[in-house]
Amino acid sequence: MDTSLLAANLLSPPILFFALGAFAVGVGSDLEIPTPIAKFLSLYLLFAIGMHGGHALHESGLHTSVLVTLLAAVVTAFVVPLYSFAILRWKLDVHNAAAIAATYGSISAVTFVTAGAFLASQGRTFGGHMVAAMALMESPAIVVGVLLVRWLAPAAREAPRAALGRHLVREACFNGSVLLILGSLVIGFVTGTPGWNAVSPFADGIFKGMLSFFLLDMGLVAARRLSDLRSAGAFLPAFALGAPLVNAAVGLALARLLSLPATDAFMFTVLCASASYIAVPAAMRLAVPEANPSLYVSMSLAVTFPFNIVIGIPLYAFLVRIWWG
Amino acid sequence: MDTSLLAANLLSPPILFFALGAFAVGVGSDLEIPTPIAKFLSLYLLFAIGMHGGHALHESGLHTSVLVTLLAAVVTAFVVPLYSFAILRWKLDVHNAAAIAATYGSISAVTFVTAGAFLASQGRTFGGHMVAAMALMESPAIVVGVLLVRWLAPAAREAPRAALGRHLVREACFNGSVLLILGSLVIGFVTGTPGWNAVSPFADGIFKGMLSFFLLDMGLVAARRLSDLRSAGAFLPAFALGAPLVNAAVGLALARLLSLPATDAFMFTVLCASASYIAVPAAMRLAVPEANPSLYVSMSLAVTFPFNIVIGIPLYAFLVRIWWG
Amino acid sequence: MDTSLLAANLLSPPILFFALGAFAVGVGSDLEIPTPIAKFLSLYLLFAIGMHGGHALHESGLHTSVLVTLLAAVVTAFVVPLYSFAILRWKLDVHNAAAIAATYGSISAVTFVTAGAFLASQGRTFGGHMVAAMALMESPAIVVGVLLVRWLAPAAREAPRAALGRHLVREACFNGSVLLILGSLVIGFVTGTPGWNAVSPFADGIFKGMLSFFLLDMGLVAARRLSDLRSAGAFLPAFALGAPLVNAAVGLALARLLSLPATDAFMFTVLCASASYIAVPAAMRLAVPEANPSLYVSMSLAVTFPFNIVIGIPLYAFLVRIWWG
Amino acid sequence: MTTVRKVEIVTASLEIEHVLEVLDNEGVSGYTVIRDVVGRGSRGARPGDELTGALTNSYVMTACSAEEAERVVAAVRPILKRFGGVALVSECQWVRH
Amino acid sequence: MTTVRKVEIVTASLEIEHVLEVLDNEGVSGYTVIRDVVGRGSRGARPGDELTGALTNSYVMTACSAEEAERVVAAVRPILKRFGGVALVSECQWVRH
Amino acid sequence: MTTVRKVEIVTASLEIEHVLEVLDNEGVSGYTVIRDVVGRGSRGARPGDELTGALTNSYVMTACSAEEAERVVAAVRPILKRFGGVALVSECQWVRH
Ligand SMILES: Nc1ncnc2c1ncn2[C@@H]1O[C@H](COP(=O)(O)O)[C@@H](O)[C@H]1O
Ligand SMILES: Nc1ncnc2c1ncn2[C@@H]1O[C@H](COP(=O)(O)O)[C@@H](O)[C@H]1O
Ligand SMILES: Nc1ncnc2c1ncn2[C@@H]1O[C@H](COP(=O)(O)O)[C@@H](O)[C@H]1O
Ligand code: NA
Ligand code: NA
Ligand code: NA
Repeated sequence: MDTSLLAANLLSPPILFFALGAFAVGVGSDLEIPTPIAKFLSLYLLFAIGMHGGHALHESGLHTSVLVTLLAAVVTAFVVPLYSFAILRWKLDVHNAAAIAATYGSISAVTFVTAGAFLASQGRTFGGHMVAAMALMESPAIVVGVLLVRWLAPAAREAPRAALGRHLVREACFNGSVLLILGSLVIGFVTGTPGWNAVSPFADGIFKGMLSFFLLDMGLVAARRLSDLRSAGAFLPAFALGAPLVNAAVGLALARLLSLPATDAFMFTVLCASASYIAVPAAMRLAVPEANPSLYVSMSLAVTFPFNIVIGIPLYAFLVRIWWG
Repeated sequence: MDTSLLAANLLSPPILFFALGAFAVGVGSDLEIPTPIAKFLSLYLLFAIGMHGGHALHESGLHTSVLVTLLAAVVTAFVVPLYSFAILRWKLDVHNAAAIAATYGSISAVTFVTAGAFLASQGRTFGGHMVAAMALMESPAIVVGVLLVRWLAPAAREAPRAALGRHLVREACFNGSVLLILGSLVIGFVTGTPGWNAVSPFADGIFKGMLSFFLLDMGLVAARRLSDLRSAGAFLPAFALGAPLVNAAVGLALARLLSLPATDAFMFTVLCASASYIAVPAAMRLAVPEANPSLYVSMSLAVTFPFNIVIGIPLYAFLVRIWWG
Repeated sequence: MDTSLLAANLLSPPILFFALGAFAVGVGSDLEIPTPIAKFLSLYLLFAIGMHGGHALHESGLHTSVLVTLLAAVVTAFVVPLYSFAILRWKLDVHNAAAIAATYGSISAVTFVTAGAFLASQGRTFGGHMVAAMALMESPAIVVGVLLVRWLAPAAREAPRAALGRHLVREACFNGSVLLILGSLVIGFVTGTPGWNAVSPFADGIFKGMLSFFLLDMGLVAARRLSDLRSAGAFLPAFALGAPLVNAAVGLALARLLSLPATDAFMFTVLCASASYIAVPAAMRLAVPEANPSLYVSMSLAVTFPFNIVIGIPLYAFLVRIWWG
Repeated sequence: MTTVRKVEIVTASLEIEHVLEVLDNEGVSGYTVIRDVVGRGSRGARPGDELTGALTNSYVMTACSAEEAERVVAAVRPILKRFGGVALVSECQWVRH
Repeated sequence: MTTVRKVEIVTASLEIEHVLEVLDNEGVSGYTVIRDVVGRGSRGARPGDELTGALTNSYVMTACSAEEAERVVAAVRPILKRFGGVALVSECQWVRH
Repeated sequence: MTTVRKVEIVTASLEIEHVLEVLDNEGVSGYTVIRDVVGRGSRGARPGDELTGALTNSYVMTACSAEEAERVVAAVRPILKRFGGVALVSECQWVRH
C-alpha cells in the first residue's frame, strides 16, 4: 500500500484526536465529553452531512446513473446482512447473529465523513448522491435483522404480527438518526443554493473542528469498549476485522461493475465496509433485546470503526487507485 | 396573499427544520435534542440577537425616532395583556386568564429572528433598535399579569406585599432571558465595531445553522404539546390563532401612525403578534402557580408560534407591502 | 497606569460578559448555563488554544530560545508553590496550605487566552511556544502540593507509597485538561498548516464568541462563590489578591533576565499571576481530600481570576511597556 | 401522613415510555422519572456513554396504594423480563398537603 | 448504624431553592439534590422539554432524625400545597463513618 | 417478591469508580448510578457548577442480600470517611422477574 495515502490519512486532526481519546483511556485519564454534548455532535454531523449532500444533489441533478447507484446501495444493504448472518450462525445463537449481521449490513456516517475529509484533503470530491446512498443503506439491515429473528427464533414467532410491522417501520425508517439525515438531505435539496449559503458557515465551516471533537469522544468510548470483547474469544474480533474487508471487496466489485466514477466507488466501498453503532444498536436493543449489546456495539465501535478510519480508508483508496487507474 | 412571499418563507432551512421536528413526532420517531443543548441554543440566540442589535444601534445612533419607537413598544406591551385579559376572563378564571394574557402580551425572540431571516433572504434589513424594542417588550406583560392576579384574585390579596415587589422586579427584569438579551444589547452597543468583529463569526456566521437546529427542537416540542390542548375545548385554540391576528393589526396601525419605515413596521408587527414561551412561563410558574402551564405554554408554543412562522410572517409582510407601498 | 490599556481591556465582549454574569448573580437572576455546556466550552477552549499554539509552534520552529523559555516555565511552576506554601502555613494547616499553594503554582488557561485576546485587539501576537509553556506549567504544582502533604502531614505518611506514584503521575500529567491541551498542541504541531486550515473556522473563527459565552458562565460561578469566602477571615482574600502581584513580579523579573520579547514576557507574567480552578481542584479533591475545596476554588475563581482579567492584564501590560520600552 | 408503597423501577431508557403507559393505565396519581441513569446488571454494563440512548437506563418512582403497587408490579414484570431491569417496592409515609 | 428518617421531596425546579432554605433552617446535617427530573402528577405532566426550566422538577433527599423530619415536613407542606409535588418519609439505617 | 436490602451511597463523583469496584468485588448482582447529583453536607456545599466534576457527587443504589449489604457497607466506610458522603440501608421487596 502506498504509504503517502496512509500518512495523509493519519496526519489529519480528526484521526489524531481519535487516537488522543484512545490514549486518554489507556493512561487512565479522567478526560470525558459530557453525554449531551456527544449526542449534539452526533446530531450536528448528521445535519451537516445531510444538508451538504442535499445541496450537492441539487447541483448535480438526479440522473439515471444516480438512480442506479442508489438501487445498488439498497440491494447491497439487504444482501450483506444475509451472508453475514450465515457466517455468524456458525458460532452464535440466532439473536446475536442477527443483531451483529444487522450492525454490519448498515453503515457508519462518521466513517463516511472521515473518508470524505480524506478525499477533500487531496482536493477531490464525490457525488452528493452518495449521501443519499448512505441514508438509504441505514435501514434495510435493520429490517433483515428483525425478520431473521422472527423467522428463525422459535419463541419470537408467537409475538403478535401486527405490532411487528408498525414497530419495524418506525425503527427502520423513522429512527432518529435516519430521519435527521434523510430530512436534512431533502431540506438541502429543496432549499438549493440560498439554503446552503445560509447554513454553510455552520454546516461546512466548523465541520472539521466539530468532527475532530466528536472523534475525540469516539476514541474515548471505543477504547473503553475494547475490554468488553476480551472475554468473548477470538471469533468476534476476527469477524470485526474480516467483515469490513469482505464487504469492501463486495462494494468494490459492484462499483466496478456499475462503472462508478473513482471517488464515488471509493465512498461506496467505505459504506459497505463500515458498520453501524448508532441507528442499529438503538433498533436492536428494542427489537431483539435477547441479543447482547456489548457484543455488537463493541465490535462495531471498538474494532471495525478504528480499523476503517485508520487502515481501511487509505487501503480502499489504494485499491480504487489501482483498479480505476 | 402573494404566494412568492409564502414560498420564500417556507423554503428556508429554519422553517423546514421546524416542520421536520413536527413530522418526527407525528411518525413516532425517537429523534430528540438533549435538554442542555436546547437551553444552550436558546441562550445562544439571545446572545447573538442582542449583540447584533447592539451593534446596529451603535451604527445608527439613538435618534428621537428611535426613542419614539421604543416608547410605543413599551406602551403596547402594557396594553395588549389588558385587553387580552378582558377577552379571556369571558371563559377562564382569573389565574389562567392573567397567565395567558401575559403570555400574549410578551414576545417570542425566535419568531422575531425568523422574521429577520425572512427579510435578510430578500436582501433587506431592519433597524437595530428593534432588538431593543423587543427586549423592552418582554417584561411589561409579566408585571401586568401578576398585578391583575393580585388585584382580582381574592386569595392572593392576603399574600405579603413586600415580597411581591421584590419578586416582581426580579421576575420581570432580571429573568434569565430578559437579562441576557438586554445585557448583550448593551455590550454590543458599547463595544461597537471592534466588539462585533470579534464575535461576529460566532454570533452571525453560524447563526442560521444554529437557528435551524433550534427550530428542529421547537418542532419536536411544539408537536408534543399539541395534544395538551385537545381536551381544552375550542376557545383556547381559537384565541391562540386569533390573538396574533388582532395584535398584529394593533401593531400595524400603531406603526403606521408613527410612520415607522416599512421593515421596522414589519418587525414591530411580528413582535406584537408573537407570544412568549420562555420568559413568561418561567415567571408565571412562580408568580401564579394556580394557573395551568400546559395551557399557556401549549397555546403559545404549539399554536401561535407555528402559525406565526409559517403563515403570519409572509402575511404581515404582505400587509406591510400593501400599506406602505 | 495607562487608562487606555484599562479601557481596551474592559471594553471587550469577553470581559463585559464576565461582568454580566456577576451582575446576574448580584440581582438574583435565574440566568444559568447548563453544566454540560460549561464543560464543553471549557474543553473547546483547551482544544482551540492547543491547536492554535501547536500551529504557531510549527510556524516558528523549536529554537534554543524557545527551549529556554519552556525550562524557565517549568522551574517557576515548581518554585511558586514552595514559597506560597511557606506563606500559607503561617495561618493554615498543612492540607489547606498545600492545596492553595498548588492552586497558585499552576495556571489558568482562560486568563491566558483573555490576555491573548487583549494583545490581539492591539494587533499584536505572541510566540506559539507560550502555549506549550502554559501546558507545562499546569502539572508541577500538583506534584509539589501532593509531595508537601506526604512529607509534612503525619497521617498521610502511612498511606501506601506505591499507589502514590501511580496516582500522582495520572493526576498531574493525564488530568483531562492537561491531556487535552498537550494533545491538541502536539496535533496542531504535527498537522501543520493543512491541519490548522481544516479546523481554524472552529478553533479560531468562533473563538471569541465561545470565550464570551464561557466568561459569562465564569461570572455566574465566580459571583456565587464569593460568599464562600465571607466566613474565612481577611487572610485568604488578601492572599488571593497579593499572590498574583507577587507571582507576576517574579514572572516579570525572570522574563527580563531571559530577555524574552515583550509580548512573550507579558504572557509569561500572566501565566505566573494566574491560578488554576480546573486541573488543580480536580487533582487536590482526590489527592488531598482533607483540604476544603470551597477555600481553594473560591480564592482562585472568585478573587484571583476576576482580579487578573479586569485589573491584572492591563497592569502587567503597562509594566511590560515601561520596562521593555 | 398516609402509609403508601413506593415502587421504584429501573429499566432501559428506550422502554421507559412503555412503563409510563403501564403507570397511567393502573391509575397511579403521579410519578417521577430520572432519565439517563447508568448501571450494571445481569445483562452487563449500561455505561450510558453510547452516542444514542441505546445503552442507558431510566429510573421511575411512584408513590401509590398497596393495591396499585401490586397491579403495577404485575404489569411491569413482563417488560423487565424481556428488556431487563429491577423493580423494588417499599413502604413509606406520604405527606398529604 | 443509626436508625434515621429519609425525607424525599419532589417539586418544581424553580421552587427548589425555597426547599433547600427550609432544610438549612431546620438544621439537617446535609442533603442531596437531583436536578431536572421529570414527571406527572395532579397538575399534569412536567415533561422537562421546556426551553427553560419552567416545567421540570427537582428531587431532594435528606437523611435526618425523626424530629427533624417532622419539622421539615411541616415546613415544606405549604410549598407543596402552592407549587405541587410530593414528600415521602421512610425509615432507614445510616452508616456513620 | 423477595425481601432485600437497598443500599444507597452518595459520594464525590471522582470517587465513584472506587465505590463501583467495591460493589463488583462484593458480588452484588447489579447497581444503578445517577451521575452529577449535587448537595450539601459536613464538608460544605457541592454545588456542581464547577467547570470540572471536582465538586459534584454521584449516587449509587444497589439491591442486594442483607449479608452483601453488610459487606458493602464495611468496605465503603473508609472511602466515605476519607472523601465524605453518606450510605443509607433500608429494607424493600424485590420483584423477581
Ligand atoms: N441489584 C441491582 N440493584 C440496583 N440496580 C440494578 C440491580 N440489578 C440491575 N439493576 C439496574 O437494572 C439495569 C438492567 O439490569 P439487568 O437487566 O439485570 O442487566 C442495570 O443496568 C442496572 O441499572
Ligand atoms: N404519586 C406520585 N409519585 C411520585 N411522584 C409524584 C407523584 N405525584 C406527583 N409526583 C411528582 O411531583 C410533581 C408535581 O406533582 P403534582 O403537584 O401532583 O402535579 C410531578 O410532576 C411528579 O414529578
Ligand atoms: N444528611 C444527608 N442527607 C442526604 N445527603 C447527604 C447528607 N449528608 C451529606 N449528604 C451528601 O453527601 C455529600 C458529602 O457529604 P459530606 O461528606 O457530609 O460533606 C453531600 O454533598 C451530600 O450530597
Ligand atoms: Na456496511
Ligand atoms: Na405579543
Ligand atoms: Na500561577
